[in-house]
Amino acid sequence: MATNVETVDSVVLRFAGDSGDGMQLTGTQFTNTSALQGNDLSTFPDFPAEIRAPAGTVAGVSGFQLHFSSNEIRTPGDAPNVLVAMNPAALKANIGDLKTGGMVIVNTDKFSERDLEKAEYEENPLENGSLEGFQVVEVALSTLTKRSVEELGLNNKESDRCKNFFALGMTYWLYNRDMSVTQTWIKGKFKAPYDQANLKALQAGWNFADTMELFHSSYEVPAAKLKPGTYKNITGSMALSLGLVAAGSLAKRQLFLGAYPITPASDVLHHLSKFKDFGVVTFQAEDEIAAICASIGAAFGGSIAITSTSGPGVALKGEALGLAVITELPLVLINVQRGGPSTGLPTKTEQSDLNIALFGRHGECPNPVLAAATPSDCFEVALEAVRIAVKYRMPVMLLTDGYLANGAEPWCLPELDSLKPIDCNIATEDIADGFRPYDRDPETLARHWAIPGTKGLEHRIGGLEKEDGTGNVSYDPGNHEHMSNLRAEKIQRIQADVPDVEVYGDTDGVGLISWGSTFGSVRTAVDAARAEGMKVGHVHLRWLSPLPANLEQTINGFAKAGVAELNLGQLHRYLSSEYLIDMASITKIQGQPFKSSELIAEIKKLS
Amino acid sequence: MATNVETVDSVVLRFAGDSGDGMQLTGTQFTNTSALQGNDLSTFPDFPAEIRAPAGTVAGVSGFQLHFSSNEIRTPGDAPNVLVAMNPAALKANIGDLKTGGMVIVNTDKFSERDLEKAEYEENPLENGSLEGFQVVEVALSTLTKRSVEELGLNNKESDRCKNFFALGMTYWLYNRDMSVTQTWIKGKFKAPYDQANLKALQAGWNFADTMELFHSSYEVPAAKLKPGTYKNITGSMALSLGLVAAGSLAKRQLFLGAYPITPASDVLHHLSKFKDFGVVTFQAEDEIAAICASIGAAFGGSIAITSTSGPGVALKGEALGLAVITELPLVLINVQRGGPSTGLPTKTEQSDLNIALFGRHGECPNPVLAAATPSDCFEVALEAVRIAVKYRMPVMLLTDGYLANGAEPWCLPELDSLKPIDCNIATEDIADGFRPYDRDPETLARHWAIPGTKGLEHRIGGLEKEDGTGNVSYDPGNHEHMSNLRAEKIQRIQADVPDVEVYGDTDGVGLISWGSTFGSVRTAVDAARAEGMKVGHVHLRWLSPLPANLEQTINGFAKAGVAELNLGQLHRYLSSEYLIDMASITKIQGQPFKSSELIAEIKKLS
Amino acid sequence: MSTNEEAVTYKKKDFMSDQMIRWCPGCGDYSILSQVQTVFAGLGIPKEKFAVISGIGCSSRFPYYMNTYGFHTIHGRAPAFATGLKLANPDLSVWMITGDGDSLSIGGNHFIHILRRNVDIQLLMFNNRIYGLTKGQYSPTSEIGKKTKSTPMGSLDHPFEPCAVALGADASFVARTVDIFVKDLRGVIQDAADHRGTSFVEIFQNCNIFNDGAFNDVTDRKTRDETVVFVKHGEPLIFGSKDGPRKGLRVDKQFRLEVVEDVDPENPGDEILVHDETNPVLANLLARMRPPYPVAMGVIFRVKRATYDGGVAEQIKTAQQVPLAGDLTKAIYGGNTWVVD
Amino acid sequence: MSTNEEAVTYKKKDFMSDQMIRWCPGCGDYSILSQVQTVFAGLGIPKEKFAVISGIGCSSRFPYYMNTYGFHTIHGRAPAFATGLKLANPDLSVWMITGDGDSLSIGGNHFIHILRRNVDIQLLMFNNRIYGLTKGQYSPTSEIGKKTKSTPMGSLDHPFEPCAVALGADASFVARTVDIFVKDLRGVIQDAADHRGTSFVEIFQNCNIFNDGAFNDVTDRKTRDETVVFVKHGEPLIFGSKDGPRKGLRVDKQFRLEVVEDVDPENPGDEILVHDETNPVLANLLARMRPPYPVAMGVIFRVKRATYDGGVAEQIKTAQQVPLAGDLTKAIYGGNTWVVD
Ligand SMILES: Cc1ncc(C[n+]2csc(CCOP(=O)(O)OP(=O)(O)O)c2C)c(N)n1
Ligand SMILES: Cc1ncc(C[n+]2csc(CCOP(=O)(O)OP(=O)(O)O)c2C)c(N)n1
Ligand code: SF4
Ligand code: SF4
Ligand SMILES: [Mg+2]
Ligand SMILES: [Mg+2]
Repeated sequence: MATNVETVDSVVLRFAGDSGDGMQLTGTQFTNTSALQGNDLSTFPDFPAEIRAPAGTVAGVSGFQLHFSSNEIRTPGDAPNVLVAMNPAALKANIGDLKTGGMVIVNTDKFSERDLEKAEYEENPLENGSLEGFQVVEVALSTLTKRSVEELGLNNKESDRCKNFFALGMTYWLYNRDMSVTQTWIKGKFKAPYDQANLKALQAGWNFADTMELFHSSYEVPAAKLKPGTYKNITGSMALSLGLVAAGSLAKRQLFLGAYPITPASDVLHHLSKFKDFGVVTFQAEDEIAAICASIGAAFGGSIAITSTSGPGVALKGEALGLAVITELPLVLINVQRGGPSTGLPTKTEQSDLNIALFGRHGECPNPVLAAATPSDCFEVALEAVRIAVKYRMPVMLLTDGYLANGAEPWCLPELDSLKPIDCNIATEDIADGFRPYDRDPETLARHWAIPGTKGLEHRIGGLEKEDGTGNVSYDPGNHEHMSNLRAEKIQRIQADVPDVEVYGDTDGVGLISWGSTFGSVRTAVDAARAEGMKVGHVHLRWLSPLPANLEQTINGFAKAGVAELNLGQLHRYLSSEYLIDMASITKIQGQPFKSSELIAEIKKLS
Repeated sequence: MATNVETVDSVVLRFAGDSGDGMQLTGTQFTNTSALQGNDLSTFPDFPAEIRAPAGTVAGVSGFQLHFSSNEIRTPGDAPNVLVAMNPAALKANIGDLKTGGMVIVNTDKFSERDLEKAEYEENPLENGSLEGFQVVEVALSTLTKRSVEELGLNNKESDRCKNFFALGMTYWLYNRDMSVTQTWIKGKFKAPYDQANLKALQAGWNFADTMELFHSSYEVPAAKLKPGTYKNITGSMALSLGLVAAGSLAKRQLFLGAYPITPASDVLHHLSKFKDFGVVTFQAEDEIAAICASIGAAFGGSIAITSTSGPGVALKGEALGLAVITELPLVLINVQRGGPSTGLPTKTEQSDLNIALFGRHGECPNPVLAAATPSDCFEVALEAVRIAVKYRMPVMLLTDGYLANGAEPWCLPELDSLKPIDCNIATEDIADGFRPYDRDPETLARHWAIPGTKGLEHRIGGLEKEDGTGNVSYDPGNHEHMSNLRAEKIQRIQADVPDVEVYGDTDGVGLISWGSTFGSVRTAVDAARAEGMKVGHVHLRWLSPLPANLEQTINGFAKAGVAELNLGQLHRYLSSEYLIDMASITKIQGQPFKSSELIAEIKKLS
Repeated sequence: MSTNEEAVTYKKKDFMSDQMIRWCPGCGDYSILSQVQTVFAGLGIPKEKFAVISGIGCSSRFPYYMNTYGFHTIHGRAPAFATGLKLANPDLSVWMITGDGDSLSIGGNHFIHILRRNVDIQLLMFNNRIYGLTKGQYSPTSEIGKKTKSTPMGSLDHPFEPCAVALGADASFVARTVDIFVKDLRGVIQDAADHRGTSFVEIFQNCNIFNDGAFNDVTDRKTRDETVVFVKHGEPLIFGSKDGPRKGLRVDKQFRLEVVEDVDPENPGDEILVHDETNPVLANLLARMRPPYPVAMGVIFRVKRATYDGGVAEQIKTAQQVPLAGDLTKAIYGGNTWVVD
Repeated sequence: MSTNEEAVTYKKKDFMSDQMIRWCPGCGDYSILSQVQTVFAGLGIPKEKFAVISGIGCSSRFPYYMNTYGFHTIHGRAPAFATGLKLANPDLSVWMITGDGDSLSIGGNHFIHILRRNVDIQLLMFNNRIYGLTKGQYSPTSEIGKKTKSTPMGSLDHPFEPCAVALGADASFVARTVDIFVKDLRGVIQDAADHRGTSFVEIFQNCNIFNDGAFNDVTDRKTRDETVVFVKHGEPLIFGSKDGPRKGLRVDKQFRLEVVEDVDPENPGDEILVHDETNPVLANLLARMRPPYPVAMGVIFRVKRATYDGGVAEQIKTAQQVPLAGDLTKAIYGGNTWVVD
């Protein structure tokens, strides 16, 4: 044990290495351990578009950032305190982000000339003074790992594979973590002799840190004072999937997912395919069009129908979505946004699909749009999307993004009793007499959901304009105007279900307006700015269409409002058109989330 | 000859009958004759979605409206002066539009009980007084036609087919038209004995009107004082096609059209397929996606590439359009708008695809958008779209609609010398040394168009974000922001080619802003309102993105501005977001153009 | 296909809807509609258990005319809608109506995928070798050289042979019939209804407006006997006028087809091919027969193969055997959790 | 394919681009890249006349690694881009690279349409029976029961047989080969280059990350001779270890395949099938052979058929024979005009 144990509030740690170095796994282990130690935390993995980009190159670097704290936190952190760099490429790709004075642990075994060349380093950064100002911890990770597993008779490649556990052991020592979670996990995951090898490497890393007195001190990050409850660390994809499964249960109907794999949305398909015991049907379709069409078919058939995709897939689904709009069938389209346009930056995050969500269909073809704010919020948003789709009989667009999908945070598990049942209000035989498929609930304007198989409710729907009430094809000019207005009106009726926005912080100073995954960075920045004495408020939108009823008034209350988003100003444009209010547009479009520091700078500009 | 010949300025005439009654043909003949007689004119056909809807039903009625005048006119007219109704269904569907006191010519042979039933008439409208207030001219058209062709030995069905020419003959007499154009046409078009039959029916109709003194008087509509020049009556589809062919010639490159049939865009494919002697390649693809992708492939290959479609097809093309945006290839996407959403009202007109044109792609994916104002304007707009696409290397969206595509007007043919050549500025071997595909013209920001086959310019492009200059795949955050801004900036640069708007009429009273096919109705309404002494101005936009530089200032000059469009306010929303100006939104969404009278009422409200 | 819950008897007119039929007078679609209604009436399936799904095209107006559940969807995508509906509601008898353009042009991909998956629906393709609804452009089944509005000098695309495409996609049931061969048509529709899996039926359908007489060579009463062979499992491939001498089909060593003249139908002899509807190689041969060989009508190929929807149901059933299946508490509270008090 | 304008000689490395190759170490794609570069070098076509078009997937990164014109397009649509490019620029040698997902899942429709049209390009499909780029979901060529991220209980979809799909779509050239059968691979690529029309080549490609060993049965040196038959036009269908007794293939009356043991390759006898690459029925049989029959490698089907691009060029040439062809004055000033002065 180090003589010195310091207590710190928060730590940002980043593991970086080759795609094959197991960094995601290492990060996840550190996360789970810290979660069980009671820290609040937030994580963000960042991987290359290639499956295994050429080893040793910057393009092939895979990273995992983890923010753990004894306070409440909302982002994976701006700048790491500690960087573990498994090779020169990882160093090169990440050193720019490290906090001044931060620590970087490097694997000196991978700094041969060839390694440097692959990373396109002209000279060895460990030797040319370029790392001045950082605490550089040089460790012959590969050699030490190899030595630690020597007795197991692994070959070179096999023993080298264990070095991530050696590094993990070192960081566990550094932050006084309990190794048992990872040890148990290794035993369950690996077959002999690899289980033993990984266990040995882990322990060796710990021991090495302990005995070599590599570090000035080790650190304690005490448990956070979180709201009482049962917690689980969860990614946005998993929370979203659980939300959908819960929605199916609460609606007492089969959940149907039609999907075609696409980064970063595929995990929704992967997760839901494991819920067959809930009767969940997942259909991996031949393409995105078939996926949404099958979902609409399932909705017609009475399922809670979902289709999930990312940008290019959303573009393909537009035509079919229009059919769901005109046939007024419930459907949830999940868009896990990624960097665009076109194929763009598939593994990076962005919020640039708000335009297509609101306006991306031909004709007057409105649909509700809502967005999740944090990984665990995905659970609630999924429930809400289904609830609205079913209640108002229309397709709902749900936006998340790569950052939310892959990022994780502790989720305070909901009491099951607190989850309200979803009333599907399905048409029954009893109303067969005089049944008309487009008769409506006067309040919600929802039409009947009459499911094939129900006696006496036989009817036909389709994409040609329909006569209100009967649902028959109609070319009548007045009816078309009526129906166009009605479809728009249905969206407005949802406002009844959309709570008013509440301003966090000051209502009359600078107001930041945000939506989606920027919640954490904006809220953190607002807290920081207020701590510095600035007068700042924050409004975060879950609902984009319809907008909350009091939003205009709220924005007007601010001395100066700014709209922060990861695109070129799509929400800003939309709110401008709605309210004709002059607001600042705060944007970033680099495939990466906002840093709180960037936002604080913007707040200062507006103050 | 009637004793009485009155001179009138303008006449609106509508032929209506079953889909099989040849109303489109009859209308076209009247149009051509009137054109050659020097009238200004404007036409609008209106047909059902079915190929041959059940005979005798309202759903099966096909109409052709024609406005001809000795003045300059801009619309097919609000309310017909004369309606020719070939059966009860045609009467029922159209009588509501007839001017009070207008004339209706009916074919009494088709008013049997069964006919009335098919049209869902409870009682015979010729007998129940419901036509009071109109001049009803009852003619046994079928019987008379049959008699007139008796000697040719046609069977019943065949002779009945000639009755539209009988009706045409009557209207020719009524408006003192020269029959020779139609006579020549009949001789060229029909084989014996049908040519003789139609000629006889035509003449018989004329004679019948002449001898029976059916009408109080005949009318003279003198030639209009049009701008000197050579004229031809042209539909929007044809003008558009000619514009594209001309663009190919002016660019000295092959014109390539990738298209999949869809109403009302198919005619562009039909027309262009006849220009093979210009080297035009038309590719009827397996679907809209293949159509645009083939066009992008052709653009890569150095063609002037076009893809044409309507709403549902535009929705399908979004993903591929994004690829054209990121690869910065020239392309023109023509959207002949129809009634939406979904399959909607395929044979009706609407302007509801502005949203999807501006915002319908995933990611930040801007493209220029322009729209044609009149049928003949389609020629110029097509040229302009190609010119901009080529000059700035980007896909351009060109909007027309069903009303423009099928409507016709006299077109003052351009002097060929007045058409400026299109400089494609294609990269040549000479620049092979150090060639980089994404190097740009500093003024337009256009990148190189380096065509496969050119020695030394081998390069690779694709949909992943590209590094500026080299065009290599780049995941660099800064580069992505740079490129996103650059693609937006390219649109703004086009403003250099977009003329400032000019206000027609008053610059400081009520200002109507319009775009696309509403030009004629808005201009007519503005003229009428000004004639009534109101202070009104009109701004019509050809360019929607970028907007003309002086538009904001121009709108601010109006006391009150209103945006008129055939949707639920899409341009209004867009201009609001751009300028934060409070404007009125004047909309109609009935699958039909504005009537000038409707707009005059709106102007009054704003005055 | 649905289980028959209650004894139901229907008349054809029970399946006629109140909507006015809007096809052109003389269109081949009428005859098909009539036969489908007749077959539905006889299937013993409760009316509310039928769903008719279509794409876009003249033919795809079909659902409006059937007094069942119906969905007139979007162009080319009907197989996907039908798949979703069948998975959501396996109890339904799902029928899909499509045109040659709808299913082989824009919808080609969904078409081959539903066939390989073998979703238990009936897929009736009305092949008029033209785009009807958009007024007469050539379709993927139009013959080369066809002059249409979009091909003034004649089309250049080699046409698909729909049954061959279906076989290439591993369809489990492939049949062909003709709009006006009323009895044969009805029989094939019935066979389709009886088959578990995707039953693909190509129906030659006359579009008297834009492609009149496209199938004259097989429909003409005078020559029909010479130009058509009706295939039946286990029976020799014999055709030719009932009055004149009959003909048979055989193949040589290298699978080249030959017509054998003067065959005795009672005793055709060993060399005459016997139809085996389970043989994919023979099916390919039959599907592609064109003059001077007769065009094959009837069930060309039929095999038993697991259905996709059956498999989905099976997996769910299996998954639901585990303890705590479908338990939300387990799903949410399971895994690595910790408690903060 | 391009006409050879000038005598050009290249080395393989002339076709290697400066881009870093980003496939996983050990991926089968490397071998294919290498053979394509080798064949390109030998074709005598000027380098600037090549264009390599791809969709999206691991395999579709291919164009970046070729020092030619290249276009990495969008998922599934490469055939359409290639068609447009070839029509715009018939002089080019156009190559299309695709995966089993890219071409048979999302791109299935464009795939069958380019084949029926017979656009003169080479279409190389890297079949690894998995989605590589999206990290390992099952693909339309995955075997039933495959457990992947999206099918934890095993996949249910009956797989496509790519060569059979191609034959069903009337492809004019269908071949199959394997990433590591280097010489055979090169030969087939060369044959594809030489064919006018769409040359479809299915290449078994090992994805060592997500589907390692998917083709072990045909690639394993120990058993390969028994599990593979190399087909060659005009030669008997014989396989089996060179050392041991050889085997042959024959069919019975009803087209059922049989393996004949102990065949003398010099004198196989009449009953052993002789490969006829122009016979579609035989091609179907060969395309579908699976254990216990050997898997067929080589050119399975090849016929001469008019190309779409050739027809387009021909029509334009004909149209341009007329007087005033391409005259803008005629186009604009022709027809019914009148003069206003
Ligand atoms: C996305 C889309 N593209 C194009 C169309 C236009 N369209 C409607 S039906 C049709 C083809 C119809 O042909 P087919 O399927 O053979 O049906 P038929 O009318 O001959 O029965 C086309 C191209 C459309 N409705 N939607
Ligand atoms: C429109 C669209 N949908 C989905 C994706 C995601 N995606 C990329 S590649 C791919 C499948 C790749 O499989 P395959 O074609 O077999 O290529 P491989 O990676 O195996 O070489 C998918 C689903 C995409 N890029 N675009
Ligand atoms: S156009 Fe042809 S297919 Fe369509 S309804 Fe008329 S006859 Fe039938
Ligand atoms: S994931 Fe598979 S197919 Fe893709 S590069 Fe890696 S090994 Fe090759
Ligand atoms: Mg058809
Ligand atoms: Mg693959």
